[in-house]
Amino acid sequence: MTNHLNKVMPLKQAIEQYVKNSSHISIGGFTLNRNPMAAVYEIIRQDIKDLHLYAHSNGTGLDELIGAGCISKLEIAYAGNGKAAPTCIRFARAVQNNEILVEDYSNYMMSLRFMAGSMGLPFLPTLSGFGTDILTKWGFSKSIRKSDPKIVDEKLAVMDNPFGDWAGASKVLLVPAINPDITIIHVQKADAMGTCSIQGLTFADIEQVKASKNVIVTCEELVDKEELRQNPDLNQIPFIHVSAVCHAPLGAYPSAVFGHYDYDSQYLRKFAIAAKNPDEFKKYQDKYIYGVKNHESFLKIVGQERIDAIKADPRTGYSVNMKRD
Amino acid sequence: MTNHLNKVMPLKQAIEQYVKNSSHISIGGFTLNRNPMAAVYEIIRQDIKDLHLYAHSNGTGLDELIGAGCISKLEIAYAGNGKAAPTCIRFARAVQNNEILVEDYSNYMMSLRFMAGSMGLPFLPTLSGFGTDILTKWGFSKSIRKSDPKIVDEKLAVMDNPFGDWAGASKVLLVPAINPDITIIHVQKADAMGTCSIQGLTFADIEQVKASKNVIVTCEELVDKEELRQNPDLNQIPFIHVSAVCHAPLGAYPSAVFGHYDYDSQYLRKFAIAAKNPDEFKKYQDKYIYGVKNHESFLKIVGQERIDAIKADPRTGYSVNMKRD
Amino acid sequence: MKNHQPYTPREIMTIMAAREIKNGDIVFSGTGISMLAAMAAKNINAPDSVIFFETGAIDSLLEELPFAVADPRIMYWAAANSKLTDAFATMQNPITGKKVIAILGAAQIDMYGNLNTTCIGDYSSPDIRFSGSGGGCDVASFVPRCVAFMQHEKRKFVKKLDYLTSPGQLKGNNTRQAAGLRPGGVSVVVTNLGLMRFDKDSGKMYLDKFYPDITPEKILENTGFPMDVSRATLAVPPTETELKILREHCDPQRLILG
Amino acid sequence: MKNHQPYTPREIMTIMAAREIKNGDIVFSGTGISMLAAMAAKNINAPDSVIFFETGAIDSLLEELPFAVADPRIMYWAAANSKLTDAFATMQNPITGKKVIAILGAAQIDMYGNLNTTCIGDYSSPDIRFSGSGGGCDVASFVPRCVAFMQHEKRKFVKKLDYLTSPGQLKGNNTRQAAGLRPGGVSVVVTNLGLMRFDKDSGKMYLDKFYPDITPEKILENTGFPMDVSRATLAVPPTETELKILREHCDPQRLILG
Repeated sequence: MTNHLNKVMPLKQAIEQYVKNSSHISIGGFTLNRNPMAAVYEIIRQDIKDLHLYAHSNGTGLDELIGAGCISKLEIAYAGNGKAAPTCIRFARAVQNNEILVEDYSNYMMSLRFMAGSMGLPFLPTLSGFGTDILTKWGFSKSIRKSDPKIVDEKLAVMDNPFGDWAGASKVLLVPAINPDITIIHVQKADAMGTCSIQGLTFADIEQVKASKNVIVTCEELVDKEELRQNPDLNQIPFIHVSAVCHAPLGAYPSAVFGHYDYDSQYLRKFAIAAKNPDEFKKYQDKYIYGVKNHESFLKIVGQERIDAIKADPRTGYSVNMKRD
Repeated sequence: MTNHLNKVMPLKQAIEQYVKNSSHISIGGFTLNRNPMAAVYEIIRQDIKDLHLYAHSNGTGLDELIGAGCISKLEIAYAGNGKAAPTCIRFARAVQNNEILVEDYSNYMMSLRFMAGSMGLPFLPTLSGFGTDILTKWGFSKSIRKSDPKIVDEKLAVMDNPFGDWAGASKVLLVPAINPDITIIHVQKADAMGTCSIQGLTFADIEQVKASKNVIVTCEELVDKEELRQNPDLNQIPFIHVSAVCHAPLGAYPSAVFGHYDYDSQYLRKFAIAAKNPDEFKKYQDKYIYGVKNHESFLKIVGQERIDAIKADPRTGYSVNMKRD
Repeated sequence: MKNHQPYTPREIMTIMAAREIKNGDIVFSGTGISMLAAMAAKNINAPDSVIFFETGAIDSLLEELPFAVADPRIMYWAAANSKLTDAFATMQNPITGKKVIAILGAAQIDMYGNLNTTCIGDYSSPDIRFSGSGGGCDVASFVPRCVAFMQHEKRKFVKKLDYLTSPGQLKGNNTRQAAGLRPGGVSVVVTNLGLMRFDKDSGKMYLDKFYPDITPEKILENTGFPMDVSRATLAVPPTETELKILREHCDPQRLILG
Repeated sequence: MKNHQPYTPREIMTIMAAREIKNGDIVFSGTGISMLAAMAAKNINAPDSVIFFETGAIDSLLEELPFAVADPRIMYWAAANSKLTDAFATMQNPITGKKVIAILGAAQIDMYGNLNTTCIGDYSSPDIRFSGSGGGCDVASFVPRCVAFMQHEKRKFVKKLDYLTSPGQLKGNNTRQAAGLRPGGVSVVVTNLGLMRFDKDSGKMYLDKFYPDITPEKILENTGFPMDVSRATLAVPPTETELKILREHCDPQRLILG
């Protein structure tokens, strides 16, 4: 492998290089699974502001970014995080206090918007959402849309089926493509060129990556090219889509990584409790985010006991009979 | 597993049950790879006629079906079959002699049309094909289209981008969905419920299956449910899409199955030579198709020597240093 | 609610929802009580029903109850692990979609079975912000049968939604089809008091069943809009067998039953 | 064509095409000579170019020459095995598509680089039917740079195509963009006689290079439309190194070189 195909760099450098104030960003994973938390905490430590976040259902990472004031605009389908937070707490507060602008879509619409971006298309059609307020109520005004060339002029569009009633559809709803400046995902295995192998559900990670102008991959295991080439069927992301590769063991903690570790329901509950109270939340951030210099030192504070508790059982891919509350 | 989830049946019965005269059909694979040949030969033996075939690039199966006069209408992107037949020979003759009606698309358009069908949509957009004769020259007249509710009224449609120049596109081309009556694919592994694991490239098989009202799966290995459940990431087709499962070892011969056997370039050349001459072609069909009662007896005539010659090397998935011409 | 019955409100709600699931159904499931209802149906009345998640897992073994639709517990021993776009396409595609029954929850429901899971108050500056649609709007758009789980309270059964997140019959009559939607949306509402369905012509909610100890009048008192109760009959209470399987097989630690 | 040079026509064509490929390019490859050109580039001038197939394999090891784009030889040791929709999306998506260079062949080409791979004669009842577009129309629609391999004959370089399968500059000037296409299409034509490119304003084909022993006049004699030869210069013939690598590393059995 020649040097310019080696994309390995420290996470701190990758965030500095690719995530800027006002960047349009998306992160991988879903609620309490495979959120790129090492990168999220590094973004918070680097105090990057005014981010425009595209999310389908990124619970854990979403609420930390909003809690730290990194997000000014949000396009989203779902802001919940399992039992600990049926509605993400910092998200709800920020919306209720008009601290962020939010525009709502459905999970399928957001997934299709990333897919449209990954296909180089301006939009994709769906039969979802006719007659709802998702179609009629916009979070970004016409003037905001006009002022920002990175925001599409129309939230959604409805058109008649040009093929008569082919497939039994009289109308289709068109969702506009998303092409983020930067997408960050966390995967089980990547090689130095950026080829990735995700184990378990891929959510919308593949579409988010292929739609994005730049991509940072953080991985549990940085493996030899040869290991990934032995089963190309398991590599959902070829290297041509990736800008930077960062080795980040436990890089999704406190969210789960199938086959490696479970979500830490204790940590998520601790976050949820703190998130409800400004003073408590500041203490939480000072201790776990600002008080550490990187993810490794964060994990030291979390402690080996929690890390052992969430260790995945090799048979099931999750922590069997783990105490969850 | 309860009885009504057990979909295993003999191939003869599956073809009788799901493939009728005038059915709209699609078959899996690509040129000389993973064509469901056991099923194709059975269709020919059952003398099923007037089929409407949707093909992207199904070389081997396509030319046998056309050669046997099973096809009356064809929607297709590419009719070639590697070195033996840069253009499929029976296909070219049938078109030149006006024995079949053909309508041309590109490979991406046909793949997107199956994908649209799999998504329950009337169409999908693309930026391909503006200004070409694919857009302007139709194989099926307006009157044929009107007379057959299973054929869409418009071959293709062009529309302006309703989101301005979002994604840099002024226009999009819309390709209409395909929902075949029956799709037949050949896979490496399937279980009795119909869950499938394809090894290597999937071509458009997954989209064809999900777009289809009924699906016959033929498989090299009929495996226990438990074997497939151990790695759900490798199962591209869950059982809910499948109507019938037929165990057909060497069921893609003379096309290739990655990890199991290579294409038989000698057989394909023999076919190509015979296909050029009506008498020779009749002799070929009488010997290899009509003269046998099923795929097993066909393989007996082909002979163990050829089957040994194409056996895949476990390291590479194909037959290393096989004599190809 | 005081209760002299040999089952809790959660138990009867779970059983009532489970009875809506038929053999061969593909059950679009969330977590919590909806997951429990899906598991109850599989163990009681619909052994060949298939549990399916918007995140892309289908027919997962579920040795442990998942706490979210992205819980790694749903990825183990599934028929296939795919992704969001595949999962929603499976529902949008009528060939598979027609077999899907979904179980949803909401903060508000109106007389046409439209749901609000987005906010209370003005959307641009809400008093209370909820999680949002997730897959709810998509499911209610595609799927022929949806069960809505609700606590039966006036503030939840409202004349007008603060935000219409997931489509039911919209404004009734043929307004759903006219808008471009397939037939479907919420077809039955299961609450702690009874079972509501929708008139096939007017699209209006009516009382189908009331639980033992509950009267139609009590249900009307807790409903924020007029509702036809003339077709209402007493619900068949959960049988001993149903309760036994629910308690012993589906949620022995009462993680969800409480 | 008689040939006093230390290389065959196929060898110089392969080398000329290989020189068009730059380091970091993603090479959309067919089989035969286009595959050989891609392998030559990787071994000679563009070690970090990536070979990619419409069937979904990317950066395959290619221990043996594949005979079709669905040959199992392309599935071994690839970076990823995917499918047609993914492969074409990679080209349609400008983020990755801008790095793609394609190598195509055709039965006919016109002065604007439009290609015919469908038929000779009337489409509805052709004299000769060819294989059709395959991915050709898609690639020519999306990809900024395409190499067309042609035998240089009057009947192949025609005033008017019998069927326009894959778009070049359509009718020249801005007609390609006006039709809705991205900039791109065939940018260079490599034949057994020379190298043709397209004027960036008029979109018309002009002679860029002629091979040793070949004159612009001979090329015009074999071209069915007027072509500007005023910019033509003598091609730098294949070097010994280029020929050595091509012959010894890329096709030692001369499966394609003949």
